[in-house]
Amino acid sequence: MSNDFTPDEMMTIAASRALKNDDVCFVGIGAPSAACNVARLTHAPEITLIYESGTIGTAPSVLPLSIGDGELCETAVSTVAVPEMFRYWLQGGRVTIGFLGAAQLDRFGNINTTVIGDYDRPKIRLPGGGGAPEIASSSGEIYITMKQTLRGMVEKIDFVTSFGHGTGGDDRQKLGMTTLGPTLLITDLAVWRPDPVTKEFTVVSMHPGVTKENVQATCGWTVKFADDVEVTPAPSVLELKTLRDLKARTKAAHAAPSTSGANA
Amino acid sequence: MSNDFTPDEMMTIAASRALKNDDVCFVGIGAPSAACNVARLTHAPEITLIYESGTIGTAPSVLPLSIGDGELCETAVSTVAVPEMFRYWLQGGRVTIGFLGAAQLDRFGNINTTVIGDYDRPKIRLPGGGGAPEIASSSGEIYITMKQTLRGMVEKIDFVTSFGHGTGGDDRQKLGMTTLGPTLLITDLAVWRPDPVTKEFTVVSMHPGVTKENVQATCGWTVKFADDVEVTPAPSVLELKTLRDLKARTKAAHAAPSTSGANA
Amino acid sequence: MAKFLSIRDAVADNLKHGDSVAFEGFTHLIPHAAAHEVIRQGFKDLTVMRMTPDIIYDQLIGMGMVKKMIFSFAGNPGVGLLRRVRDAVENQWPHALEVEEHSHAAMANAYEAGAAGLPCAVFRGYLGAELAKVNANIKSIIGPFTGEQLAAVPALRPDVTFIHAQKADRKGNVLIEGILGVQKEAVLAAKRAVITVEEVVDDLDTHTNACILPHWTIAAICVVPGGAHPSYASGYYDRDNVNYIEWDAIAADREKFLAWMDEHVLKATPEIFAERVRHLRASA
Amino acid sequence: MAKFLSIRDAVADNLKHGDSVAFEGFTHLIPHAAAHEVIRQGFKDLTVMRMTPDIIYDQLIGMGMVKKMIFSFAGNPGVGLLRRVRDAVENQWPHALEVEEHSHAAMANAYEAGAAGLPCAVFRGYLGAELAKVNANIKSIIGPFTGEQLAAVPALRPDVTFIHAQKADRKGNVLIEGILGVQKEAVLAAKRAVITVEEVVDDLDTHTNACILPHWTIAAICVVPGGAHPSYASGYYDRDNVNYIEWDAIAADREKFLAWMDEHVLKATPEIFAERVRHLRASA
Repeated sequence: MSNDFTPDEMMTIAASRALKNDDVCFVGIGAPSAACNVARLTHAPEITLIYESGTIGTAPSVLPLSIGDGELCETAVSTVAVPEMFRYWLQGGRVTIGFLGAAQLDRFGNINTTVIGDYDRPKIRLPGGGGAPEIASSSGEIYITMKQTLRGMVEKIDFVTSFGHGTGGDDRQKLGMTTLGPTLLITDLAVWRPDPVTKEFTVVSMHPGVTKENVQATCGWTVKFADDVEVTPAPSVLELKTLRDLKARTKAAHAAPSTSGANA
Repeated sequence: MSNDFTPDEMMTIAASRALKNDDVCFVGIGAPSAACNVARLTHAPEITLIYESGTIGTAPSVLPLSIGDGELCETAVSTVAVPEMFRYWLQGGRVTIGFLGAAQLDRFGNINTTVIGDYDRPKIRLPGGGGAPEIASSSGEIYITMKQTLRGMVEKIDFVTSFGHGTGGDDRQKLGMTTLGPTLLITDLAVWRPDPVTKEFTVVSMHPGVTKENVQATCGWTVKFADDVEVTPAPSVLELKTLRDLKARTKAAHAAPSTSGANA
Repeated sequence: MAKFLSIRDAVADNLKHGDSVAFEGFTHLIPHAAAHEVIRQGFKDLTVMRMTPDIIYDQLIGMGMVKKMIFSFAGNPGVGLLRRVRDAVENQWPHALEVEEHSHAAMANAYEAGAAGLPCAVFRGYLGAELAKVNANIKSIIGPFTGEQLAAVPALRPDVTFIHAQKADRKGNVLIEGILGVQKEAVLAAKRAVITVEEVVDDLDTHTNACILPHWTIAAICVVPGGAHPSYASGYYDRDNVNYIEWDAIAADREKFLAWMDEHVLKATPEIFAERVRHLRASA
Repeated sequence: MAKFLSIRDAVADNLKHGDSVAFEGFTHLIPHAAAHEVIRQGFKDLTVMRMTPDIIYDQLIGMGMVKKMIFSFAGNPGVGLLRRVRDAVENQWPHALEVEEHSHAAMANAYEAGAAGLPCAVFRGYLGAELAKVNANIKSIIGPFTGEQLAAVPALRPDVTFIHAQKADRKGNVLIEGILGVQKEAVLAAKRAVITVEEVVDDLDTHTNACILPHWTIAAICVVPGGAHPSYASGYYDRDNVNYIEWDAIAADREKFLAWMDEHVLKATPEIFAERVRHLRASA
C-alpha cells in the first residue's frame, strides 16, 4: 500500500483492477489506455487490448499518443484494416469491455463527446464520437472513466453521442440491444455501479480520504450512495510503480524535440 | 500461319485474340484459362488475370488444375480473401472481361451450369454456378467459350444459372444492369457476336475449313449468319507453339504420380 | 481460448449430431484430416456448408451423415462432377439430401456477415439468375438512398467450423498464408472453431498484416501434419492432383466407394496424413 | 493505369474546384505533402471527407477551401481539439462549414461500400445515438430474415482520394504496411486515386497477402519522401509528436495560423518533406 498518490493515479489504478486476464478490451479514443496497460503489466498479463486503428492484442511499452502509434502495430498479434475492425471485431461481438471517456456524462451513463450547446450552433465543437457510438452498443459491457467536475457530470447532457442506459430501466432492451451497457464508472473520487433496476449510477466505493460531500460537490446530479459505501483500496506499491514507470517512459518517448524546422 | 491445328486449339487461340493488354479478366471456374494465358504469353503480356480464389494479377507458367492452385498465388501481385474478391474486385466494377464456359447455352447468351432436367428432380446434377451469376452481371462484358454440340447449344436451357441477354433486346437494362453482358461467343467452329438490337448470337467468322452446315449441325437453334461471314485467321506459329508448350508444361506438372499410398 | 487437443478429442468435444458445420478451404488448405475424423466418429443429420464442397463432402454425403448441404459450387476441382453428391441428389442414395444453393458471391458475403455479427448479407447479386426462384433464402431489399434493389441472404453461422492452417504459436494464435479463401470469416462466424495445423512454433514469424486468428477466437487446435492432403499447404507440400483424378473412379461406384472409405478412413487414423504428404514436401 | 508524376502535376491533373476529396490515413501515413500541394494550388468549394480529420483538415478549412466536411472524429490526435475546424463551425471563419457527421463504424462501412460498388452500407449502428437525428444521411432498413432494424448510410465515393504509402514498384503497384486504416477502401472507392510514396523499388519484396493496390487502380503515383510528416511511415520514420503539440498553439490564433501557412505551405515546395524527416529516420 502507498499513501502517496494523486486522485488521477487512484482513478487509473482502480480502473485497471476491473480488467481481467481473459478480457478483450476495446480502447477507444479518449479512453484510459493507461488503465488497460497497467492491468496488462500487473494482474492481467494476457488481456487482449484492441485499438480502433486495427491493432489486435497490442502490448506497447509506452502509452500511445494517438490510437494509431507505430508501437501498437509492432507489438500486436495482428493488424487489420479499419473496416474489418469495426465489422468482424467490434460488431461481431468479440469485445468484452469497451472503455470510454466522456466530456459530459449523465447519471444513466449516456455520454456526450460531440458538442457543448446546440448541435447546429455549438458553444464548443468537440471532436465527435469516433468509434464510441458502436463501442457503446456492441461491447459486452462498458466501463467509463472521467474526472469529476460539475461541467462534466451533468443532469442532462447536451447531445447523446453514445447511448448508456437512456432514461434508465430497460431502455437498452427496448432499442434491441443485448449488451449490458455501462456497468462501471470510475472517477478520481469514487467507483460507481448502476442500480440493478433503475440503472442510475450509484457510488459503491470512495477512494481513500474522499467524503460523500466531495463526491456531491463535483457532480451535477443528486448522487445516490450505496447502503454500504466501501473504501477503495489504495494503490499497491507495484501498481503505483507500474503506472509511474509507464508514464515516465511515455513522457520521455513523446517529448523528443523536433528538429525538423517546420511543424505540421 | 499453320494448318496443322485442332478445332479446340483454334477455339482457344481465337478466344485469346479477343483479350487486350489493359483488360482485367476474371477467370471463373470452367472458363478457358488457357485462352487467357495464351493472350498473356503472346500479344497481351500486361493483361491482369484474376481468379476467384483471390489471386490478382497472376502469371502461372502452367495452367492451374483448379482455380486455387499454389502457383496462382505465388505469381500474383496480391492475394486477397474471397469475400474481398467478390466485393471490391468483381462487384466493385473493376473487371473488364468475365470469361465463362457453359454446359448449356441459348442464343441470347444465357448459361446453365446447374442442372439438366428439373431443378428438384434433376437428370444430371451439375456443379452449379460458383462465381458465374455475378460474373455475368458485374463484369464489363462477358466472353463465352464452348465446344458446339446439340446438347450444349439449345433452344431453351433447363435452368438460367447466369443471365445473358434474357429474351434479347434490352432485357438486361430492364433488370437494372449497366454492364454489356455477352459480347462474344467463341466455339470450336466459329466466332459469334450478338446482334446489336435483338442480341441474338450471330456467326461473324468461321474457322478455316468450317462450313455453315457444320455450324448448324452442332447447334440446337436456327443459326443466324452475318451478311459477310469472315474466315477466322488460322493460328500463327507463335500462337500454336505458345499454346502447345503451355499444355505440355501443364500435363507434365499435373501428371506426377502420387506415391502417397492412399488417395483423397 | 484455444485448447491444444488431439483431433479425436477436438471433434468429440465440439461436434454434436444435427449440428451445422463448415469445413472450409478454397482448393488450398482443405481440412481432410478433420473431415475423416468426423466420419469415423459417425455423426448424423449434419447440415454442412461450404462454397466449394469437393471430395470430403462427397465422402460425408456418401457415408449418409448429411441432412442438408448449403453450397455454391459442388465439383471435383479440375476433374468434374461429385459422384456421391450426384447419387444423393439424383437417386437419394444413401438417403435424400436437402440442398440450399447459392452463388459464390452470396456464400462469401454470407460468411462475411456471419463474422460481422449481422443477420444477413446485402450485395448486388442474382440479377436475372434463376437460383433466386428455387431458394427461399434469397430475398431482396431496397437501398434507402438510391432505391436500388439489392440481394439479401441470411448470414452463415455454423455451430462448428473446421479449417486447416499452416501453423500456430504456443499461445494458440493461428497463421494462414497464401490463398485465404473464406477461412477467417468461417472461423469468426462459427460458434466453435477447430483448426488443424501443420506445426506449432515459438514465433509465427510473419508480416504484420498477415491473416492471423487470435487464440481466443478458437476452440481447439490440433497438430495434424499433412492434414490437408490431397489439397495443399503452401510452404509445406504441393497439391496431389492425381488423387483428385483417382477419386472420380472411386466415387463412381457405391461398393468401391464404401470399400475405399472402410480401408482409408474408418480403419485409418489421423497419423496417416503425415505419411501421405512425405513425397510431396520436397517440391513445395 | 498509374502514371508516375510530380505531385504538382498529379494534383493539377486530377483535382477540380468543387470536387469531393478524401485525404485518408489513420494516424499512420497521413498525406501531408499532397494536402499542402492542394492548398498551394488554391482549390475552392471542396467537399472533404475523412474518418479522422486532423491537422491537414484544420489547414484546408482554415484556408477557406472547404464547403463541406464528412467525418467521424475531428481532433488533433493525442492533443485535443482542432482549432481551425472549431473556428469554422462555431464562428463561420473564414466562412461557414457544412458538416456531415458520422461514427467511425459508419464511415468505415461507407468507404467499404464505396470500394464494393454498392450504393449504401448496412451495419448495426447508431442505436440510441443522437447523430441519427441530426444527419439526414443516416437511415435504416429492416433485415428481411430476422426483422432486425439495421443502420444504412450512403457509400462514400470521392472524386479523388489522396493517400501516402511506403513504396511502389516500377509498374506502379503500391504497398501499404502496418496500420492500414481505410486507405485501400478509400482508393478503390474513388474515381481517381493519387498516391505519394517514400520510394520506388524494383520489387515490393513483401508477403503474399500484404495490402497491395495494383497499378491499374491508381491514377498517379508521386515520389515524395517524408510526405507523411509529421505523421509517420512505418519502416521509414517515426511520428513527430512534438509537431502535433505545437500545432495546437499555431492553430489557436488566426493571424499566427495564416503566417505559418504562408511560410511553411504557400511558399514551400514538396521537396521540404524529405528534409523534415531526416532526423526521424534513424529511430524508425
